[in-house]
Amino acid sequence: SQSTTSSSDGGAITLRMSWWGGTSAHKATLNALQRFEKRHPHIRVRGEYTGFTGHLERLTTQIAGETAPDVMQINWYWQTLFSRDGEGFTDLNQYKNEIDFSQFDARTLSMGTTKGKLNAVAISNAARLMYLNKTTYDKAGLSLPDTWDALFARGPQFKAKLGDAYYPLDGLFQDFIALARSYIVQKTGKALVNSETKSLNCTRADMHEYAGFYAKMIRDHVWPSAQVRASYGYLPQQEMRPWINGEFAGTYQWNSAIEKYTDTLAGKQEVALAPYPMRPGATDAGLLYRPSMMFAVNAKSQHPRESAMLINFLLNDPEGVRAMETKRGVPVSKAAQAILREDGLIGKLQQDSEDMLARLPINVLESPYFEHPRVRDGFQDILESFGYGKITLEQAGDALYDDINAILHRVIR
Amino acid sequence: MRSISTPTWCEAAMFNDKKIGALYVAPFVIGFLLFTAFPFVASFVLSLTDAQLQDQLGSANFTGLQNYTEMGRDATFQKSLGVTFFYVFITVPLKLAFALFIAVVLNFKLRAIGFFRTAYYLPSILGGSVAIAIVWRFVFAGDGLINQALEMIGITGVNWLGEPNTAMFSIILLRLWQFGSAMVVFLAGLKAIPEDLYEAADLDGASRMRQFWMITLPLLTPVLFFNFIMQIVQAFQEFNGPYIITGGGPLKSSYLLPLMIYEEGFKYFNLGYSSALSWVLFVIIAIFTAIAFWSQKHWVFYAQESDKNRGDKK
Amino acid sequence: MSVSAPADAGWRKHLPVINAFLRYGILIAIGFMMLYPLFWMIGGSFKNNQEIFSSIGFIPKEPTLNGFKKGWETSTEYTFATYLINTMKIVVPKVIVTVISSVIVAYGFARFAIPGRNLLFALLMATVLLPKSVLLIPQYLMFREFGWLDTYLPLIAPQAFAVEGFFVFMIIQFMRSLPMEMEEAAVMDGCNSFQVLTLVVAPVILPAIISVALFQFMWSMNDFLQPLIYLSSVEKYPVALALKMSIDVTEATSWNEILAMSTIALAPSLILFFLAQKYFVEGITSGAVKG
Amino acid sequence: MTSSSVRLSAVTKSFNGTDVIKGVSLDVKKGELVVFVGPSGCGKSTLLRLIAGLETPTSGEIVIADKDVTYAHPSKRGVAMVFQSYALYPHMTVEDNIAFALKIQGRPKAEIRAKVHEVAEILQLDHLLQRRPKALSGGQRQRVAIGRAIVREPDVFLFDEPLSNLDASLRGQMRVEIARLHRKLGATSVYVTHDQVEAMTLADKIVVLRAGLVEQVGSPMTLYRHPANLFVAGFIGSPRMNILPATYAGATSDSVRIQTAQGSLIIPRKDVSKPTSDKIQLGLRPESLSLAAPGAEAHLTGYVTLIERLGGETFAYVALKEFECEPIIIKLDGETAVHNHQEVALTIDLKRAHIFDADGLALGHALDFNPDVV
Amino acid sequence: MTSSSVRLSAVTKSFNGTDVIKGVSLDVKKGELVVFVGPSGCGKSTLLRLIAGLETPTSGEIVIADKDVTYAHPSKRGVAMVFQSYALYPHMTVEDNIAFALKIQGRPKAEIRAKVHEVAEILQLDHLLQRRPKALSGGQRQRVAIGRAIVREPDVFLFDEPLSNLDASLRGQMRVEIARLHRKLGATSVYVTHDQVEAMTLADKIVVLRAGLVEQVGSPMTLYRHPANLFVAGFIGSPRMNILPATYAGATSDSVRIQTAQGSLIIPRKDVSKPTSDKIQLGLRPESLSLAAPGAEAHLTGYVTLIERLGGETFAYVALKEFECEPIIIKLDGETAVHNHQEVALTIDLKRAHIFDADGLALGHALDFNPDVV
Ligand SMILES: Nc1ncnc2c1ncn2[C@@H]1O[C@H](COP(=O)(O)OP(=O)(O)OP(=O)(O)O)[C@@H](O)[C@H]1O
Ligand SMILES: Nc1ncnc2c1ncn2[C@@H]1O[C@H](COP(=O)(O)OP(=O)(O)OP(=O)(O)O)[C@@H](O)[C@H]1O
Ligand SMILES: [Mg+2]
Ligand SMILES: [Mg+2]
Repeated sequence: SQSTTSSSDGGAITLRMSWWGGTSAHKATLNALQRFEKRHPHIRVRGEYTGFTGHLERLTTQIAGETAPDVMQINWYWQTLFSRDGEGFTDLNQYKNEIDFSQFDARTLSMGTTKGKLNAVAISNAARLMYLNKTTYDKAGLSLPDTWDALFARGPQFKAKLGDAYYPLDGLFQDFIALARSYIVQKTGKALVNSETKSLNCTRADMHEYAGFYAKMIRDHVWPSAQVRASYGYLPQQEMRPWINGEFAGTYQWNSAIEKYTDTLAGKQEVALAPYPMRPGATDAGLLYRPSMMFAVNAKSQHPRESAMLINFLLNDPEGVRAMETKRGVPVSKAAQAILREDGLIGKLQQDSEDMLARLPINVLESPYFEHPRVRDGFQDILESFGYGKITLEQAGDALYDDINAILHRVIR
Repeated sequence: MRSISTPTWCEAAMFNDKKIGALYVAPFVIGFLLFTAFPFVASFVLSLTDAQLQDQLGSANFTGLQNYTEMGRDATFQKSLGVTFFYVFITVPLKLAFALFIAVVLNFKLRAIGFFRTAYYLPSILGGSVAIAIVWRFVFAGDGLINQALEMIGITGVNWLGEPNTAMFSIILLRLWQFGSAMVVFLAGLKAIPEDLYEAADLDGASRMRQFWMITLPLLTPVLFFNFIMQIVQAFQEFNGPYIITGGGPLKSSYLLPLMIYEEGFKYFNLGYSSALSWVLFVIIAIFTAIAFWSQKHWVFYAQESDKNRGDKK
Repeated sequence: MSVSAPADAGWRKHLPVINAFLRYGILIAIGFMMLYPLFWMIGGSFKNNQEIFSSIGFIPKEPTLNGFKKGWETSTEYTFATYLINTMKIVVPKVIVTVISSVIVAYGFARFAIPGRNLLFALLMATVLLPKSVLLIPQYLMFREFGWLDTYLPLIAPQAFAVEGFFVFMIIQFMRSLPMEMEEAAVMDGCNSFQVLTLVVAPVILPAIISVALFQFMWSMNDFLQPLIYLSSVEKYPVALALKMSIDVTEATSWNEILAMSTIALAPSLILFFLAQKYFVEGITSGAVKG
Repeated sequence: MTSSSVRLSAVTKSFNGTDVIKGVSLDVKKGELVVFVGPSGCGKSTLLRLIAGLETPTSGEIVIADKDVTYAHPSKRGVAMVFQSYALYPHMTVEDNIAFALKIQGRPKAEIRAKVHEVAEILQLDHLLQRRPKALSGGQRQRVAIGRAIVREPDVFLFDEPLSNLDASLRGQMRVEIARLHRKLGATSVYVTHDQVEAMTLADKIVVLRAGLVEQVGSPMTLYRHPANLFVAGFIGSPRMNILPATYAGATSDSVRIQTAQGSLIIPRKDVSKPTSDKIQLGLRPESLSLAAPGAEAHLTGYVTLIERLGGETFAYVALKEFECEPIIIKLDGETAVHNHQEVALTIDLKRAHIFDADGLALGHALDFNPDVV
Repeated sequence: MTSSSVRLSAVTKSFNGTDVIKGVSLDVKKGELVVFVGPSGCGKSTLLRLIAGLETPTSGEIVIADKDVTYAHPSKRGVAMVFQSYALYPHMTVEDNIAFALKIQGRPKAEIRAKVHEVAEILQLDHLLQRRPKALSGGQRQRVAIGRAIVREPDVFLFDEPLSNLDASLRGQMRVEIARLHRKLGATSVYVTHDQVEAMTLADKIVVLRAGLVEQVGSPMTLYRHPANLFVAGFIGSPRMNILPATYAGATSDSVRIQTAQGSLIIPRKDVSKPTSDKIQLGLRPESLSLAAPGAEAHLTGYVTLIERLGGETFAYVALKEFECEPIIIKLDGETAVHNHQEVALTIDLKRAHIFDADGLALGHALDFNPDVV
């Protein structure tokens, strides 16, 4: 049972499908799989699911050991790990009959394509947006910021009105890295990483500005400093007391994950979607708008066709879609969106986010290498050093340019 | 530990049959060859390649010692190595001292002492339980238990996890907290010291403090040695603490080598480099163990002779 | 601690009492700190989610059994009982084969003149020093070749070959502290060496065996990475895996369920530990102490 | 070296509610060597440890050198103790072992050296000073333990079965050694032992203990010749005194008439008051019995059941006719010709015979008993 | 219960190249109890273990019941051993301990039960059968150890200092017990001990070992009366034989004339050949010396330096005038009146005196020596 060759004795086919997720995702998916089996009695689907912890480790081992499941839920940038040349997963273009690709826009499909091979189909798209704790803002008597300058201004205002403990916005380094990226991309109008040249797609000055952006945010009490954040330990933002109490009154977060953040808020606090700040004259919001999760089919699968059928069922088929609900975010598939909207299954915050993403100019296609752990850690190490005063602003800017380029050169192969 | 190499007593006729003896250790030999030796060698071979975790092993290129020379340039590795040594050198003595202190307290004949011994061992069972991670973060948070306690006695709290200098201490404390097994070993060592030595010292007028330094400690050296080895080995392999609590930060101030090995492998997929790092760690541990064994003749006092003279038991 | 009383200090009469008081004080204070996380975990399993993250106290303000109810149901097709049983299916055979193999091998080391014994002993110790992560991938590939993936064999089978040097070492130390005469008496009574081992030596070193069993039990209960990698079928997951099953990046985690199930998962270890604690303390040590 | 008296007054000690010492009063005079004997568990060690200060009494008073030390710290009592196990510090050399107490006192190095060497010379340990205890033989360890006690020049020496770990011949040697030392140092000493020979030969005064109470105190020969009761009679002397059942049949001022299974005997005995019960017991030490000269009148007759020849002496076990008791032991010359199953007639040295009443108390005294030399 | 002879022929054993047994030949007859004595480390235990099969000899041959068992497995030799430490199985009850060997042999349950109970009765262990060893006293453990040996009905019993862990009075009791058992079972036995009394009283034959070689073999009284050399003379007997320096001054067919510091003595002695050196040694057992009757001729004079009164007997240490040697010990009656520093004249029982040449070998034999009853 452990091999890729799914047994097909007696005409019955067994597919293996793996995913990670939380309680509700597991329930929804298992429900959907049952319906799929009912629809196709000759196919059995075995779910191999875990929490997020360790999932990549396991998948990696399986892929290295050629024991990966037929259908896999993957992250967008995992394509760079497992399918640099597009050969790591089955080319789904071969299964146009099984999967209705017309439900997906070209941009989304292109983000699942490597070297002309369609490796993965997005389940949902996601981008980071600014979600602010309306309750706290109200308490301070302040409106949600609608421009960068308004955001910068909120820092001193928070400090003055609510005290040192309150911040208008917060997040992990990785959240900040994305925010600053957006800020820079709004200026350059280009992706930050160019995977062709294996380097940053901006100037040294841009990177200085990147660093300066961080400096300003910290200095102006807009974003808690590295020390303040770290004092709560290495834990997710939503589990930090200041977030729970509304002291850190905002997050720059994936729209697909925002419910997890609102869940832990203490008492009756409201989180609202803030207008997305744009630099004057920006032509692009600089949002990293990309698939939040994707389905891919094992390149060595014995049953690629059935796998494709399963993917279509989960993404496009009304029955599958209804079973999956929005547990993996608002679906990309137009058909699915329509069904769920009709059923009233899309929440207000989710709907607001979808609407905003539809409105904002998002044309720049970022390279998945921007999300490579080493690249992200590279950004983080430098910002952290700077945050702790180990290096000057000047050095931080240089490091951002030089070190990140070096890392890109190393990881893009 | 020591005289295992000169087992004169196994010359007794019944145990002279080498074939039967070999039969007994055969499982280990087979198991070692099968489950340890092969992966052991394989990982060394991997450390000489640029293998990527997700690729088939066959696709890796032989790069010679490049992974090892790379470490010379890798600032992260050097930082990690320094931090690891710092961690080991602080944790091991502290833990031994603490375990010894508690063992001494627990060695007193008190009612319900068994209960306390058990209770003190519990943290060592909790091990990798998720709850520990959560609680621990609570304990050290800026407004966490420790700082609240400090405030009560009028001391401004420390940003335990937020400062590179102190983040490591929370990890060290986590390990100190799990001092149970070292304590139990000390406890048994203490019990093996005859009561009348203390009585003799009492008569000689030695204070409890001097009794500890002049009698308890020297006689405990074999146990201390055993614990020392075990703790060194454990400390160099410390992974859970930084993984759970600090993630290695801030500023890689708690980025211990085992965490780096793990991340190189499973986060950055650099299997070759990760293997090379493992080997370096292995060699470091082996060197420390070897030094410890070599040094023991200068400070470890063995009360009974190794079983060489079974004849003169009087 | 030092006591230097004047020649006829009457208070020395009360010294034992004072001493006991002091020690109890220290013991209880430190003991409370030691056990706080355990209390907190148990308390936490009766809290609701927000309270878990916002309060340090361990006594729940509004106790609820939700954590236990929902946790037991789990997010999967199976209830927590399945995972508990699975764990036992792994841990019990693992403990048994570990004990058997370790005792046998230790006996060989402790009592027989084996060719190359020093080398073998060095190898045994090397397995203790080895960072375990080194072996992960090569072992995975090996077990794939054996066709053992998604079975419990990779978790159990190696233990049948005394791969845990630490255990073997512990038992060797313990055996060496036994007087040879007892075994000689058994030989004269007509035992062969295996009978000596099983009928005489093993029962006598029971404390050591129990400690080995306990250690292996507790470690195996907590082991996460190995089952994660080797087991792909959810119905085969052990508790350690199931506990982390619903911790996700995008979805809120019900910490009270996790704490509740952690509490339950810890129960076997705790019970076993309390039952065996008498032997345990003896067990790890008596061997180690003999130089 | 000074030396002091030790006085215990009504000392009791209980462990966890069990009385172990039930009220012991005792005077040890300056320079005296007192030996405690008694069955295992009777409280000998406990009493010694109470004197040493290693235990505190539950009630009562302990006075050493006229100072009340009942609750004083062990090191403040001027006592030194030699433990049964020697309690040598195994990690220190002989020299360091002996010097330990002086070091603790912070004496100057030169003085310590001088004293240690002086002591080592007395005990013939000079050549062993650099050895560790484990490299010493039993007797040498024993000497080191004594040296450690001597070097402190204590007022009182305490010994808890110091020779019991040595083999017979070493034990004999060390016993003579200790006697020599005691005469030389003249220190007050309290000595616990199981060994008859040690007790008899070393003691100025023997204290017989039983279940936490003193049974009798007196010089060795007093206890041997004039045991106050059956317990002391049985305990002192090896082989044990033979005990025969008998009946009281009247007394005069200097003799007692008793009836045994083999007829009546008249035993010289003074101060005899009529016992409450007629059932009495006759105590005969093995050496007070001898083979009756041929033709001479015999007191007892029986059959030899076992002969133990030790070379210099011979013990014969004789089953007495008519008696319902164990065979009695008689001590004969090494060369006496007896053989198993032989019928023998025995003569009793009647002035050395003992009589005990139904409660085990000695009935009267031997004629040579002198209450002033107890 | 059958019983067999044991024969060792030129047995040697070396450990790591050191010779521990240097060639021992020995015959133990059926039903005989042979005791090995000798100083610590002389190889007694090793010899016993060779017989048991716990060690294999480096060379030589071991025959039990006329079968060569030199390399046979211990359980195949029909021997049972009682260890010094008893080596009871701590996890088994007394019953299981005793039954163990039978269980291993796979005997039927009922038979085992019967045998165990029979043995338990012999040893008075009936009421203890369900106890664990740690709940037994020393003497009881000892009996269990013996029971474990008996139950197998071995041809040969081996005892390695079985009583050395008991205290004096228990030791005495168990010694008599073992003697009784030996008479009852009549099994061939080899017994190692340090204890003079055990050796003298139990042995049919004593083997004196020294550094891996047999010094002398003979019945206890033969060894006591006719030691073949100085070593045996000094080793057998307690207190030790006194040794005085003397010079050979000629011999007749039934006497030897020797010269001591206090004059010349004529000692009845036969078979004396002229020694190579005139330096000889006079050996006198403590009981062969007595206080000279007043006025009678004395052989030796000296001063009493120490008196040990044991009640039944008294040892006096006498420093001889003119002699350059340790004070000699004489054994006196319990009641003999002597006091310290007293000048005493001593009479020697000359026919019990021993003479040794410069190499320590006995010079001639006592007149009552009979080579046929060795
Ligand atoms: N620390 C203690 N706690 C409890 N009971 C004790 C303690 N010390 C001694 N005892 C008990 O007190 C009694 C007397 O013990 P003690 O050691 O004085 O006897 P002893 O006469 O020295 O015996 P032995 O001749 O065997 O040495 C024993 O019953 C013993 O069990
Ligand atoms: N297994 C062994 N390995 C090396 N040397 C041994 C061994 N067994 C005995 N010896 C040595 O052989 C010599 C004789 O030992 P053995 O035990 O026979 O003496 P023993 O006469 O029984 O002494 P004791 O009276 O002290 O018991 C000793 O010097 C001892 O050290
Ligand atoms: Mg005692
Ligand atoms: Mg021996």
